[in-house]
Amino acid sequence: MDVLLLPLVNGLTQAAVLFMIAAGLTLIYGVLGVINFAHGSFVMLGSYLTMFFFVGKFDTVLGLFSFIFISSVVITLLGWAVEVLVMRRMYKANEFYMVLATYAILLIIEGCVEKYWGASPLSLPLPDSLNTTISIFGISVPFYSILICIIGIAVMGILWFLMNHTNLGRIIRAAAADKTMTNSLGVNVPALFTVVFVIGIFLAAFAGGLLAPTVALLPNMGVNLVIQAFVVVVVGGLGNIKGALLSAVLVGVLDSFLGFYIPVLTGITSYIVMAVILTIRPQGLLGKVG
Amino acid sequence: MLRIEKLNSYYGTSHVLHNLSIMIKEGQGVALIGRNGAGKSSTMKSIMGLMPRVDGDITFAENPINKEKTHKRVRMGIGYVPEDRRIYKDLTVEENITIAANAIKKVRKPLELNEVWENFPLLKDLRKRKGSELSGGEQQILSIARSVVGRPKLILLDEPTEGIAPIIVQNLKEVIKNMIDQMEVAVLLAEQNIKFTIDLTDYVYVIDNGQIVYSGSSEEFKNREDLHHKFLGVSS
Amino acid sequence: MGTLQLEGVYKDYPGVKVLKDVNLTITEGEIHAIIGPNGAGKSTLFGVMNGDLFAQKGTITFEGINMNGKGLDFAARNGVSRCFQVPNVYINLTVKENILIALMSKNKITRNKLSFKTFLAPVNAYEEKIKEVLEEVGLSGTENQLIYELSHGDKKRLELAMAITLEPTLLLLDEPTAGMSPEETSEAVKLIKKIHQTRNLTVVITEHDMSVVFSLAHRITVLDRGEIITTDVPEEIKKHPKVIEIYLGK
Amino acid sequence: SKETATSKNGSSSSKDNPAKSKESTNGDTIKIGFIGALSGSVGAVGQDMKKGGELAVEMINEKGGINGKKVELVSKDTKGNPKDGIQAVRDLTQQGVKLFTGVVSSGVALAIPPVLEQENAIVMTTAAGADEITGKNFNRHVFRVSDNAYMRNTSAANLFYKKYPNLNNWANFSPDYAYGHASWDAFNNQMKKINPKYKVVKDSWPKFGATDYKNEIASILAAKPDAVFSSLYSADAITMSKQAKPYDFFKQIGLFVLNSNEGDISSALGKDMHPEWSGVHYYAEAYDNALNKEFVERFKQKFGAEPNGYNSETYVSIFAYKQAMEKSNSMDTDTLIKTLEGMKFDSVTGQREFRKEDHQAIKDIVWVKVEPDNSDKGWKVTEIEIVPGAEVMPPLN
Amino acid sequence: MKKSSIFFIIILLLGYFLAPLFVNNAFSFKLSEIFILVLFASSFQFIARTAGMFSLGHAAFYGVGAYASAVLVQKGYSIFFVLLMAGVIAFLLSMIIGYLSLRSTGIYFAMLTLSLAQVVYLVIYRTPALGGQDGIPGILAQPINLFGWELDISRPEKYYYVIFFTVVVSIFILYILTNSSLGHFLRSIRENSVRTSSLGINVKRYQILAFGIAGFFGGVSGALLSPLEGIITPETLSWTQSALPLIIVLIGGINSFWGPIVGAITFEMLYSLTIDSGASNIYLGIILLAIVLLFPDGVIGVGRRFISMLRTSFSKKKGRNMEELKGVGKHGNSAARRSI
Ligand SMILES: Nc1ncnc2c1ncn2[C@@H]1O[C@H](COP(=O)(O)OP(=O)(O)OP(=O)(O)O)[C@@H](O)[C@H]1O
Ligand SMILES: Nc1ncnc2c1ncn2[C@@H]1O[C@H](COP(=O)(O)OP(=O)(O)OP(=O)(O)O)[C@@H](O)[C@H]1O
Ligand SMILES: [Mg+2]
Ligand SMILES: [Mg+2]
Repeated sequence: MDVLLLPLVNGLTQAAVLFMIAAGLTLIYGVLGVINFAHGSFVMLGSYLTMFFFVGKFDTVLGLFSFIFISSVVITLLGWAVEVLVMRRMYKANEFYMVLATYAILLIIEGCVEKYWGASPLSLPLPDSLNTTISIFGISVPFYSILICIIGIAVMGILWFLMNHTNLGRIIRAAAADKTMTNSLGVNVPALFTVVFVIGIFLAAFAGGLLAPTVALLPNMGVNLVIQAFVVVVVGGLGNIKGALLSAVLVGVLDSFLGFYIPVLTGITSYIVMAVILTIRPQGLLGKVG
Repeated sequence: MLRIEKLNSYYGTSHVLHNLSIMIKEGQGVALIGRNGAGKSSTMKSIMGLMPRVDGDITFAENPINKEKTHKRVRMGIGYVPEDRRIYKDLTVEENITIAANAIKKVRKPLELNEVWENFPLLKDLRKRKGSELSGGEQQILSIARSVVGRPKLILLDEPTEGIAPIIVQNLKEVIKNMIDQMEVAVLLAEQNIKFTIDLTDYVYVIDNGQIVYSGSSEEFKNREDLHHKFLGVSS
Repeated sequence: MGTLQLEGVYKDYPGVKVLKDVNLTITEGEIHAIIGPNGAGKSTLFGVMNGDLFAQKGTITFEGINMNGKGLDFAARNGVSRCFQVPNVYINLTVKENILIALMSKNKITRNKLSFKTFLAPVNAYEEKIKEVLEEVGLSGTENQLIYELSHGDKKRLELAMAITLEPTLLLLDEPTAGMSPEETSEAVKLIKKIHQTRNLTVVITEHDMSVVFSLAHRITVLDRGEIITTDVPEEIKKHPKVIEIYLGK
Repeated sequence: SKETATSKNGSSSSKDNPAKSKESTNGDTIKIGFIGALSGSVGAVGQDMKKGGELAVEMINEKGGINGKKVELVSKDTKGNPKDGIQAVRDLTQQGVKLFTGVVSSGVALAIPPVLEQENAIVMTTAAGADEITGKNFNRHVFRVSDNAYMRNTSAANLFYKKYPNLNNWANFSPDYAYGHASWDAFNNQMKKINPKYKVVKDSWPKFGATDYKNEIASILAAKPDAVFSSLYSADAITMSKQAKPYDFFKQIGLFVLNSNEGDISSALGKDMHPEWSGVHYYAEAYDNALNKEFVERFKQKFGAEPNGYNSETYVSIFAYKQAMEKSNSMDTDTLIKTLEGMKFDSVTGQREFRKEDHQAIKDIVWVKVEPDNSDKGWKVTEIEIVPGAEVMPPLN
Repeated sequence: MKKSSIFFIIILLLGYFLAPLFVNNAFSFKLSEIFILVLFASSFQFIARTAGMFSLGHAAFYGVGAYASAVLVQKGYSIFFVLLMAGVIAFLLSMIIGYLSLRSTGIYFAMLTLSLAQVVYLVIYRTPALGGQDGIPGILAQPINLFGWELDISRPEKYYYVIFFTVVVSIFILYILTNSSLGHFLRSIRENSVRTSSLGINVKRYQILAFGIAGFFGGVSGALLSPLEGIITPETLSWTQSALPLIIVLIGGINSFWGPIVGAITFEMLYSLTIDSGASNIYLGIILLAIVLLFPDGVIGVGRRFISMLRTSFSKKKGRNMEELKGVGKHGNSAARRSI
């Protein structure tokens, strides 16, 4: 039993974080048409800022979550500045110029973090009350992992509601399909772009904050995460949030299982999953044709 | 209500509209007739603020709008039906319409959905269909419905009959007539199809090579076959 | 020879049945028009005829060759050329370069003169031919123009020129005069007639402009909601009560 | 304005200006090149190493330099890439540098020998641990002043068998890459040799740079080992420790051995630090000799912190060069290589010797026991063990 | 090509040919590296510019070429045979990756190539026979025999000529291919693949072929690398390495055949200038951002604008020319967008 359940829970925890990162990515791509390579560096910043605000100050659960939230807000402001100063000038350009622009932003953010906090790994301790396991079907699972899963599900729920049952959501979907026309129907598209970018960055920073107590912080920690998130986004179908969820779970759980049983596949699994799915369905699981 | 004076528009280096002046009164149907590439669509894009570069004055309801962003112009009451229709392929017919309604909701009260179905009965049955599942004619009608829902004071209609079956064209004509007469919407109608246009409008501008080469009442233009021939190449 | 045969063709999109049991024979040398209301499935039928779309059921054969779902390129290599509803040309190239690509492709298909010259300096090698083709469709003198400088009608001509460069036996024209001024329309009709005659082609068109249809077509097929209502000569179609009801009006 | 620009250049430090540097070589400066990752993922290690070098040069110059010549440390960043490492060596040799120290990554250490040969230069690596450097890929232009994977992990087996003879069921928890495998092989082979009851109950190879170790942690716990051997490195060790904590991993196993923790991991974890035995190049309090006292004192003075093993090894390497140059009274590369081969020299960790055949330094291996405590730091060293290098030298082939 | 530019190219080549006689070893090593980058970036540009296929996995071919050459050189084969074989191996690999990736287009294609390249990377990374993470050290090219004249190419100043010759020949071939009928077909596919396919061209076959050719020359460039550096590590295949040709080509100017050359030189210069600053990533980031935002046609675009500015300031019709100049910039931008 536990051999099955353990990788499953681990996979789901990974999936929850991946989903939060991938959802922002896919949203930004869908509407702005930007492949945001810098997304990972906002995740990384989320971790660092949470550490910066939190360490040794308010060693409580409430303290941790408030600072995760505060850092996310601060980073969201930075994201807003990036959108207004850089991204906004790029929307008309070819998507590969944008890949390069966001890559440049990644280099700058990473470089600055390395300058300020140094290149060596740092760590943010988890409050003791969270640092336990709980027993599910007789196996012990870290409580914090469960918490991340729950938060992931909550984020999913909020996003789903936002996209399908609010005006903003409908307009976001419309703008994703045709910017000029949406503009001609009276929607302030540049402002919408900013909103979408900022939502995506908030999700990334928030994921980073959540992740911070469980890993060593490194200036380049975002890069691997963002590549994984890309895999998720592409497998799910670019611009499709539901697809991102599906594929985050698929990639997270498969990676965890295969890594557990066939260790040689750890780290390759997600790429193989991606290659297989895209060769069968070039537009991704839930992507639209063409 | 809409007054364009000495409008010059450019695509990059190419200068496509030259000193164009047009006027539309409230609730009036005005035709913009011209052959392919004459500059009809460019005129409409200039009014909407969708051209790369525009010089000249455009006033709408006494407000200069040539520095306004596109969405601001829409919120002031200009609706636009582009020539390539541009309906949302992934959204249903109903969603296509609600988006347009919501976009201007804060400024004016849009039409209710059932009012839309009343005016465009064809769409009622297609309500849940996705845009991609509509034929060209259906898309055209949806596109018009979508711009009407926000109760604009002026609608720019770019070649609505292109690629539409004769029987639907009839239908379309009634829809547009209804808009002008009942809903008191002013319409600027870009067309090549003179017959279709003349009946719907009471004033005509003829555009050629980016310049207005003739203007006059529709009645008068209807009988000036020499002009038809000269500017549109109609030989009959 | 030159005959296109459709038997029991069904084509669905997810949730929509577009073509239902279509049986149709296009005979060699005729100009065959397909008309019908918007959404009847005309463009879809075209897609099926030249192998661009895959019909779930039925057979599509051209000169005995199975075409179903084989792709546009396969059809083109076997003598079926197509013009699209919206003129489909290389919008960032010049007129000359557009034709050049078609000529190179033709050369490739017939495998004639695969010489070093055509490989290394294609533009020079085809100079003459380009002139000829442009003259045939009435675009002489536009060689070096960019596509956006062309009028809509000229774009359609250019597309037609590219299609006939391949020397097809069957030509599919989807709404050849859509968006044209009356003047351009009448010229286009003349051009299609001329090409049909000089090149000895089979032609299939769809069109909403009935004057065009009636002045060009030898036979007309009426399509409604994916089903064939009737196939007949123009005089009969004009009188056909069902056709008047669903399509022609008045 | 052109002139002011040039004069500005001229007055800037000579390492930026090859023209000026060449001049000074002909004069009376000995240039020692420091190459190492100064930025990027192992940048912190390189920075630490460089500090040791700077201090050594400063101290030598205070006492009149080497053979009456001043010493200068010129440094170049390799970012840990072989490509940049080669370029760094080429650039510096062009400036007249023949003696190099530093080198963080084994990749760079293995990449540069051909260039050293061509340019007739020497490198003394101070942290790269791959056995091949002084083994399979031996090159006479390369010396290693620090220990290697074989020595470090063989010593671990000897030491922990002796200290904890009752802990027989071991688990391995090492990253799946060359250094991880070399470490485990050395430890595992030695244990098999000396402990008849030794058993491996779990063999885990997480991916290098992984961010999730929970599956491995749980399965190691399920195997109920007495002790765990790990060669996880830097960030990986930190991540693993954090994820192991909720499982009470370190309480459930009797002994956790981490073969390379120069204090960096403990410091990063702070209050979260777990009990472990860490393998280090050097530990300041482990030695009570005059050289070490001087080093610790001066280092604290200059950098305001206690020196670690990365600081010490580069420091030692510069003094080794000094001794070789003074002994042979020569600057000739060939002579220096011959002098260094078999040379015995005193260092902060007592006497070392470059083995003639493979240029590997025979030096002590230091193990420290780290335990959490309530201080601000969050941990302290409670035990120190020193294994003499001569006992664990790799066989010559 | 104009006579004057042919003349210019010959002078330039002569200069490069004689360079090692005048500069120090470190510099000729740097030049060698630049040459390799030029070929790497050109092979990428061949598919990016001509065929509109933006691969984000180009390092796979570079790396596989490098590994192939490392293994073959150590087996004692002569360098030119090794280069050819490495190219062929990379060609075959890229045909496979191309076949799989070309089912999709645009950014999906880019992501597929990226992930397949990651698979290749991880496979090499975990193959002990190829040295695993440490790679293969000690790669020294065998001496070559030119008409009885023995040349020891194990030293970089000599090996420079192997690189020089290979890169010049390869670029010449790429130039011819770009302007041949193959190049025309590829451009037409990029412009409008539906149209091309309805002209009877099997679009996918051509794309795979183009991808294979790019893979071949990417492999050759990688194969040149390993004997130069003497070691090859899996990092050669990492995704940052795949971003490199994109960066170089955009720095140089994507629309020009000379873009990769100018780009590689500029990039290497920037890299060398900033590496010891401890903040090279920040500088590189800022420069990239500046290029993307302000000079979308890269260094070549800047040069052209500068030249046309000089020209206009010498001509008499000043008022009108300013207008034109703005147009040039704008047109340039849109051309850049279009041609991708
Ligand atoms: N994106 C563009 N870039 C450059 N020139 C353009 C562009 N779009 C249109 N033009 C040119 O501007 C002129 C006016 O075009 P416009 O589309 O306004 O004409 P139109 O009257 O609407 O024609 P149609 O009946 O074909 O729709 C034409 O000469 C056309 O070639
Ligand atoms: N990709 C698609 N997915 C789903 N339904 C489609 C798709 N393409 C077309 N359809 C549907 O198939 C039907 C036939 O479309 P088609 O374009 O063939 O009509 P048409 O006769 O050419 O119309 P028009 O005269 O307006 O061009 C329409 O109802 C349309 O909604
Ligand atoms: Mg138009
Ligand atoms: Mg159609």
